[in-house]
Amino acid sequence: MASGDLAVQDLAQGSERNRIVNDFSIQVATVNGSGSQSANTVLLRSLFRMGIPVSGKNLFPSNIAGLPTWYTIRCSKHGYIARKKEIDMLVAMNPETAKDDVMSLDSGAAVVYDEPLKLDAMRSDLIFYSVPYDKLVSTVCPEAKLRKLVKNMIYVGAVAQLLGIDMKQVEAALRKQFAKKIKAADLNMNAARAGYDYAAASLTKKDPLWVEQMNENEGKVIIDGNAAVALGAMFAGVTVVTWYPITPSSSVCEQLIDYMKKYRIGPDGKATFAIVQAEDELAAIGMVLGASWAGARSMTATSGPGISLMTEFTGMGYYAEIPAVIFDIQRVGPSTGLPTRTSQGDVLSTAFLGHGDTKNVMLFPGSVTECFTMAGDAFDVAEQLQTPVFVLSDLDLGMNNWMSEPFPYPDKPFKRGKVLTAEDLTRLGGFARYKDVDKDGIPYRTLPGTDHPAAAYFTRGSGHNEKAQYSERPDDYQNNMERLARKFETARSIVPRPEVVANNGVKVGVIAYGSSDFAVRESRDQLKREYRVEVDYLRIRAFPFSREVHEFIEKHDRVYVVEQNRDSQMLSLLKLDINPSHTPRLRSVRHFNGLPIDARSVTDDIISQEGK
Amino acid sequence: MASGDLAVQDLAQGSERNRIVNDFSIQVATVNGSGSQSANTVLLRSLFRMGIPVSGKNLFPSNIAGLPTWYTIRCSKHGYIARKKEIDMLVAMNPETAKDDVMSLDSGAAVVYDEPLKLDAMRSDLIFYSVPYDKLVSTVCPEAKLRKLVKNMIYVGAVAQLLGIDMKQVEAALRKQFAKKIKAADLNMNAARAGYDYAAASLTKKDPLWVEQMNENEGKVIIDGNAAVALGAMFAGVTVVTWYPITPSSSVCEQLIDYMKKYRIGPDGKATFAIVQAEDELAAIGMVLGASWAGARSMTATSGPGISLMTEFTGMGYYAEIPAVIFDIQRVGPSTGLPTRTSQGDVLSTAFLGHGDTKNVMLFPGSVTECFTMAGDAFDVAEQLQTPVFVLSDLDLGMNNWMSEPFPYPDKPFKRGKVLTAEDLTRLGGFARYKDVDKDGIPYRTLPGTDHPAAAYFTRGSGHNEKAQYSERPDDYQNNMERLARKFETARSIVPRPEVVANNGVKVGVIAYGSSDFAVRESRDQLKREYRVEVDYLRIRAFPFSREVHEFIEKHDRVYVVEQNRDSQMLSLLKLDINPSHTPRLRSVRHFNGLPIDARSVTDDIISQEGK
Amino acid sequence: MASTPTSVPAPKTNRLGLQVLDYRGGKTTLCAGCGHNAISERVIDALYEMGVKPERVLKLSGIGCSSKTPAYFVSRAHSFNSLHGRMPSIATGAVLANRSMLSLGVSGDGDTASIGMGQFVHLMRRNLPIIYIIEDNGVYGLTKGQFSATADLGSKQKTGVINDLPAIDTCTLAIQMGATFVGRSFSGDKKQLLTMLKAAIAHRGTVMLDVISPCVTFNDHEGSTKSYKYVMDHEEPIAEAGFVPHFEDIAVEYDPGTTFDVRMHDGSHLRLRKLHEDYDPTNKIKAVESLMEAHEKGEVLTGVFYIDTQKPNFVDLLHMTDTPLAQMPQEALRPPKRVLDEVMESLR
Amino acid sequence: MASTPTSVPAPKTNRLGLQVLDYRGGKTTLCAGCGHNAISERVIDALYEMGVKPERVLKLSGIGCSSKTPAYFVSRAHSFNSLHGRMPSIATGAVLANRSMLSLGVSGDGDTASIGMGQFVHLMRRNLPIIYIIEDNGVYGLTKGQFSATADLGSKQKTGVINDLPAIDTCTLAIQMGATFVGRSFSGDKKQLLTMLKAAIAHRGTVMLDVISPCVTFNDHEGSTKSYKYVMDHEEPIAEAGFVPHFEDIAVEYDPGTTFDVRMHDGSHLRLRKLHEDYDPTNKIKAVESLMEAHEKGEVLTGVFYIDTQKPNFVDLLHMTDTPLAQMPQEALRPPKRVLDEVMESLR
Ligand SMILES: Cc1ncc(C[n+]2csc(CCOP(=O)(O)OP(=O)(O)O)c2C)c(N)n1
Ligand SMILES: Cc1ncc(C[n+]2csc(CCOP(=O)(O)OP(=O)(O)O)c2C)c(N)n1
Ligand code: SF4
Ligand code: SF4
Ligand SMILES: [Mg+2]
Ligand SMILES: [Mg+2]
Repeated sequence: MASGDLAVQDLAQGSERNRIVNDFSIQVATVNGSGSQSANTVLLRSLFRMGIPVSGKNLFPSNIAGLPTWYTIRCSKHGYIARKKEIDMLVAMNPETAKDDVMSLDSGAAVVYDEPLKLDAMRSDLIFYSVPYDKLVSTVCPEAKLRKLVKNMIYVGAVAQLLGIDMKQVEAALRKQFAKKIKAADLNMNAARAGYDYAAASLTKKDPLWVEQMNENEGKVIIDGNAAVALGAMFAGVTVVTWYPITPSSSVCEQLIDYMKKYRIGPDGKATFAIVQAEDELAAIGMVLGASWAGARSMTATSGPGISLMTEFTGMGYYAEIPAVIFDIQRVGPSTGLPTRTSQGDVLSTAFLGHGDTKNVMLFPGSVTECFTMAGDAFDVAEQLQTPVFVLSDLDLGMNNWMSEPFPYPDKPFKRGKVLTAEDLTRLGGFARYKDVDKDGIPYRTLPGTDHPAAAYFTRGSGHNEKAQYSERPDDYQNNMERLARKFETARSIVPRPEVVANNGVKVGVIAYGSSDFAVRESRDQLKREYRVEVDYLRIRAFPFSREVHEFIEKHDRVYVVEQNRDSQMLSLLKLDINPSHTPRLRSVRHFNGLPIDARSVTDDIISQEGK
Repeated sequence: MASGDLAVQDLAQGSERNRIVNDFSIQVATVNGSGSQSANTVLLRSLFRMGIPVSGKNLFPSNIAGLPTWYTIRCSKHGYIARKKEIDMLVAMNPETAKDDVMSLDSGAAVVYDEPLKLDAMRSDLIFYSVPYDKLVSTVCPEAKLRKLVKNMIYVGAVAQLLGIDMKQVEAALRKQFAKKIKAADLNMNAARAGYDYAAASLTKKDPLWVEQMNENEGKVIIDGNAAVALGAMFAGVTVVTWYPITPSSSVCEQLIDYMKKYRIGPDGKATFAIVQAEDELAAIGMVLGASWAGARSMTATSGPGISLMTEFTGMGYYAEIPAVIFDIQRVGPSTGLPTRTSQGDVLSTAFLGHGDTKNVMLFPGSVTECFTMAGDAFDVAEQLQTPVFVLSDLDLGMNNWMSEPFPYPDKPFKRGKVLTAEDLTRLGGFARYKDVDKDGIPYRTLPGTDHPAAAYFTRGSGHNEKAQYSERPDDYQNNMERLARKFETARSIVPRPEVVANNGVKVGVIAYGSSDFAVRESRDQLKREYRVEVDYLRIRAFPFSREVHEFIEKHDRVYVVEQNRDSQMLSLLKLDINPSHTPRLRSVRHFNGLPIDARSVTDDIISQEGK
Repeated sequence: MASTPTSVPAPKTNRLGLQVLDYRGGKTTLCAGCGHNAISERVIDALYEMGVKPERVLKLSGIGCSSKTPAYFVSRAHSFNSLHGRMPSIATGAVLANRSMLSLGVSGDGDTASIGMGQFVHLMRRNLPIIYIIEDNGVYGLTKGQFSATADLGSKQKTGVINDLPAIDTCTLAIQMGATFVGRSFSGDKKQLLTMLKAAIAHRGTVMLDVISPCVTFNDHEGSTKSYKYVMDHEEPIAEAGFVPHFEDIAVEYDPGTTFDVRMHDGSHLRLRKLHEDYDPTNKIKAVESLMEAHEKGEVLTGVFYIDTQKPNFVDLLHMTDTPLAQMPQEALRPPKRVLDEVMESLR
Repeated sequence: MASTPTSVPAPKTNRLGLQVLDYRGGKTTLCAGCGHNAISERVIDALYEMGVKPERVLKLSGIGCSSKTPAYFVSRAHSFNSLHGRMPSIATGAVLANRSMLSLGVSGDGDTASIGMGQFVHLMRRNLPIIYIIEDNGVYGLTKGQFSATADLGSKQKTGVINDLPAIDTCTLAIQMGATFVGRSFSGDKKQLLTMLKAAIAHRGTVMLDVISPCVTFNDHEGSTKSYKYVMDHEEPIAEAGFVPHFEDIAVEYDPGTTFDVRMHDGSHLRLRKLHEDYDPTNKIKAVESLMEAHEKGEVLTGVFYIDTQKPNFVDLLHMTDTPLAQMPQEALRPPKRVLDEVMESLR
């Protein structure tokens, strides 16, 4: 008996001894443009419908068709939805990467592969299941040109059978996926069944992976962060939207267009919005400033390269004090970088985007729910502070599917900030655009069209006095700049507060933000379970930082700042803001290879820095 | 006898008792476009020719004609050439500002004014000299339309007589000014004489201000920083120059054009350079990157708004590793700000210009001589590091006239960096563009046109491996980014070292850079003379910081970082770089009203922070 | 007798009862004699005579001497002096936010044809309802006289430098990109410019007016094709516009026999006196042709070259509600809870 | 007999003795059937047949599927895949640094007509010596099919969205802005495109070629005016170019009776076969007219519309030395000490 078989036998028996239930990840390796997206979604949704916490991550190339793509589905009875490094089951559909994919697996993993690839010969410490896709597909799909697509649904069936996924749920998920396209649905369902039946008949389960019905997803939804941003903006009453296509932000506006067309048509049958595909990002941000200046709630969505092009206008928004909401769905930089990989690399450059003492407000959504709520907050903050507000999401949060509680309906009224009406002007007998009336650094503004002879003022990016008149006087300039600094102080109390997840007075604290949250939460459990290290945790939700952030750092001897960039960007901003004597407490945990951060990397890094 | 007269008498007598010699400042208040520039220059040069250390500062509006302009001339036997706050003599030529100008004088100051303005009635604690310009000018200048211009030269004569400036020097300076225009020179000389004679005949000296021949300016020159940059670039062998007009940087390229046309025409009568006025700054920096990539020494000059527009390309220069030299003649921001006022406000935003973990090298010239030498250094550093290098000058340094030792001829050969020739390639049998062969993070490159089949490589702003091939692999990306970080470490030892002006082991240290140097040097003397406070001093000349900067901070309990911006930008960069335990030592001294920083402001600020 | 007060005539007012004073702006800081000042005065006259309420006007500009001018007319109108070359995007946003305003964009040749080319082209393409004025002097005035992209081939700078690149004809460009009212005038031609501006106010699409406006300081000398002298010598008007607003009949001024009428959106008429036989401002191809021919002859054509009153403008294309978006109440902008429930349900 | 080896014919080579293989690039990662791939092949053929040394070629591009293509041809040439819309400035710098190279710029319709409009216009205006190819599919391929500014009015997106803005005709624009060799072809038209490219290689100024190149994934269906089908139906060639390089006579292919010759800078001839009576590619005004007329008729004109072999290009205008600036030795670039002394003296 060959050692290979031996190894496999052990595993097989092993699998009986300790079944691994609802706690593993499946990776589907395909070619982009091959239409595997729906198959993957069906697989994800079937697990979701079985009440098992799941998450799906799409690792795709910056290319339209023909290059390798990996889709990873993780189910976790503990509710962990961050990326998991280790792959437990590989569905190898891509001949080009099959060998690498197989070689990179940990021992004991299962591989479902296309028969002709003959992968089983490669390693003896894995469990192999071969599926004759072409044979199966030809039987269920007479039309040759459709086979390439349908083929994918076969692995869904096979995997379902191997893991014990309820075919009723597969069917439900599949019918939802194809919605009205009944014929397509039937065709694909047959393919799934063919896969299932084949597995039942010809494959002997040797791996320990199983799924079982749970009840964790009651009422939950599956959505990507960009759709959440779009919904948030719609319910925040956005009226003027400008954009220029760029991965991974395009789907924010594309989905927003769909929602707005459906839900924002007035009683007169006309649109209560204007959405413009601009000629570039310079124009996109310019339109947003023009619209916000004129009184509209206006936004644009982009990514790194677009943010760089918005630099000059951002400085003007800051200095002329014009609201604007910019969603930055971060991708890997510098420059064009890796357009289809995730990162938190724009934090520092965005904080100081614009020459000459410019400072910008940033919000950091940490979940799809916050993508929704912070879209709303962003408009409120921007109009209250009269300054551009950047919402820094990222590709992982924005383009991947996330499980979530349904979003809370925003019941609070819009906060439109300090805007004077014609009546106010009559009462006050006029106003000074840049006067610090309330000593919070925030002046009053009027909107074009306000029917009062004293309503108008002159907006400019050049030096001005309180009355918005052109001025080069040293004192006018300095006073205005000091007021703007005061306004930035006021911002601390207007932006969303951080989330203090745990503050139990232990010595070690962790600070993270955005999409790193999922990995950090899981890592805290690992630290406790595996190393008995308890860590407190604060999640930053905005810049400038509010009191809680400083207090959290004060309370801990060592604070690990976890982020997905090379240059410890958030840690840098903290260094510039905290009590200098606390600087030595800050330590950096960085993850910057373009993949979403995972708990294991965080845990290992902290442990090694803790010297354990 | 009116109290006024009394006061003046005291002063008059006072002036006899303590004469103030070669240590005062004269402010000429005129209207821009009135042609006072040559009169002011003649006044400055006459003093210069008398061997007295002088400096001249032009405070002009962002406008072409008709708005107030002030020109301040300081002579200082101690050799202080920074701005001096207090005005000792005012030449009031501008009716619009005359009253404010007079009211803002310290008691005891002298005022030379146009008779009809009747300023003498305004204050009794000043010394007034009235001059009937119109009467005088009509006698010397029959042609009515020329009078407006010639008028200015009259005050030169009057002031010369009052202060005891040698008319021979005035004539020499004047003839130099009008060069070949003999008639204009004669006309103006007559005007100067008319002013002189009038003063001699009708004004009784009451102020204590006197000039006396000195011998400080032997061999010295007078030049503005932008001309110095132009010369530096020419001698550094720049070949492709691109620019888009913007105050205060335009004169860099305009003067460079003149120099190049004169001194860089080859034996074949053709230009050894190409100078292009681009359509905007996006194009200007693009052309520079294209040219540098193709092997030319290429530069552009701009100011804040232009820098903001160069953000995206800067990130590409950093990531694709292309040399580029960008001169930022800083003006007051944010946004359009104060185009004709000085600032050091682009330090922080330039350091992180570009989304996604971009970091840039900066040089900080602190004198016109360094404008010249660092222009050369910039090309060497850019080509050695293969990255964009920003030279941060400012309006004060760039557009004002400065006394200086003549510039040293650059005798060291150009440092062109790691460039492989066809011969190298034959020897090596090929190369990998982004491989860290020498472990200093700096890879080798080839230039287009290199006659070897293996010379070509593919330059891109997207992810790439060592061979410059497109790659999205996590490890390729991370390795490359870590190499770039190593390269930035190497930069510390390649950029110009800081100047350690004084390191005498006292407790207090001062750090400054750029044009603040003059004020800081004077301030150190004030601190010592007036408060017996000795301070060490280090002048930063580049970012990233080299060893000396860290050592200096280590050696001092309190380190004052003096800079001309609101947000303590250099101090911020230091915080991010130094040993965290030293952060508490840093203190900020800021000056940001658009006027050049002066010693008194620095002294007062340090003293108050020192609690004295 | 000398003591009896003479009766003061009531100040002239427009249909809104406003005096020309109500359209004044701040004191100009431009050079005396700058063509831009003359244009500001014509803008004041046009708005006054057309009876446009100051509060209903939006003034937008980029950066340059020309872009400063909105500070010198109609102080009672909101104004946005934006960034160099970026007025079009600011204007687009503002117009979308409040479609009820009359938008007036002022730019320079550098601001438009150099750094602003991209945004200019795309504004024209959208036929955004705005009056876009280029105060064209062929130089960068504010930065002291460098050539702009409209400087004619061979024109000389004060420094003696000669421009060796061809001039961009912004009118031809505007016509081709989609502007629906395109003309050229001269800052010194009070009558023509005023009538053009009045016609422009009645148009409902992109009006692009290239107004030659000499820079007396840097570009008003022999050899410069944008100087007063040059333009006076070479100007050849193709059509002198006499505008007849529907609330004030000044038709008498014109000889009906030789007129060509265009019906404007607001019911008023733009009457063009044909100087050239068979010049038809509704023919795009002919318009471009005449401009190119004149250019080859080194002539500066003035007049209204092209008009299209039928083409939908950008606001029409977006099917927006009539209420300005900026004035919509929260109720109209935030969908009810059931919508969110519906969406959430679809995600399960 | 079967065992006797058949003699292998020597591989075909060009005048440099190079095989077509020497002009190959990396494997394309574009969609199968993408028009861009066909263009890459024609570029390879043209460079090979014209005998251009790979090492003497500069490949420059922006961002987009089209801009990726330089990776798929002539790997032995240096290439700069720059930023979205910014290829023109990179190209300008590179050409100035090394005037001896043959520069080939590849862009897309989004890369050129949307974000790149400003730099595109100014490159044309400078008549920079470069071959500028727009691989024109009317959409943003790489970002999954949104409309670009060359998408025709009324064309439909896969999603059903209709384009309601007019298309920008890059050829008309290029002619007006100053390009000296302007033409349009179709990625599927091997013969026409190849001859155009070969003629382009011989031209010494800005060559602007708009090559319709269907995006099979997002813009190749009914209703799209950039689809294979549509172009095949509506294409109307005005002039079929037959190129006669001075080192290889292929004139025989053409009927001399109906030809029009243009002498190229390098002495070679570009021969146009007139399909329209009296079409004269040296007449700017007529060229623009034909393009505008065809556009109104909804036709896609192909062929070489305009040629000017006399106008100095940007390198000529700058009076640069013949040695590429990038190759000048330090001695030629750093003036001697006496120059610095002279300057210093003038400052005393
Ligand atoms: C981004 C940027 N670059 C450069 C400048 C400097 N600048 C100010 S005005 C101007 C040119 C103005 O020329 P034009 O638009 O023709 O206006 P004019 O002064 O001639 O009326 C320039 C280049 C700027 N303000 N912003
Ligand atoms: C500054 C910037 N904005 C947006 C993008 C995203 N982007 C990449 S390619 C592209 C459009 C490409 O369209 P086109 O030039 O027509 O090329 P095609 O893919 O159609 O060949 C866009 C918008 C980018 N890379 N950079
Ligand atoms: S510089 Fe020229 S454009 Fe500017 S204000 Fe003076 S005259 Fe006008
Ligand atoms: S998406 Fe379109 S343009 Fe891009 S490669 Fe595919 S077919 Fe070509
Ligand atoms: Mg101008
Ligand atoms: Mg395209």
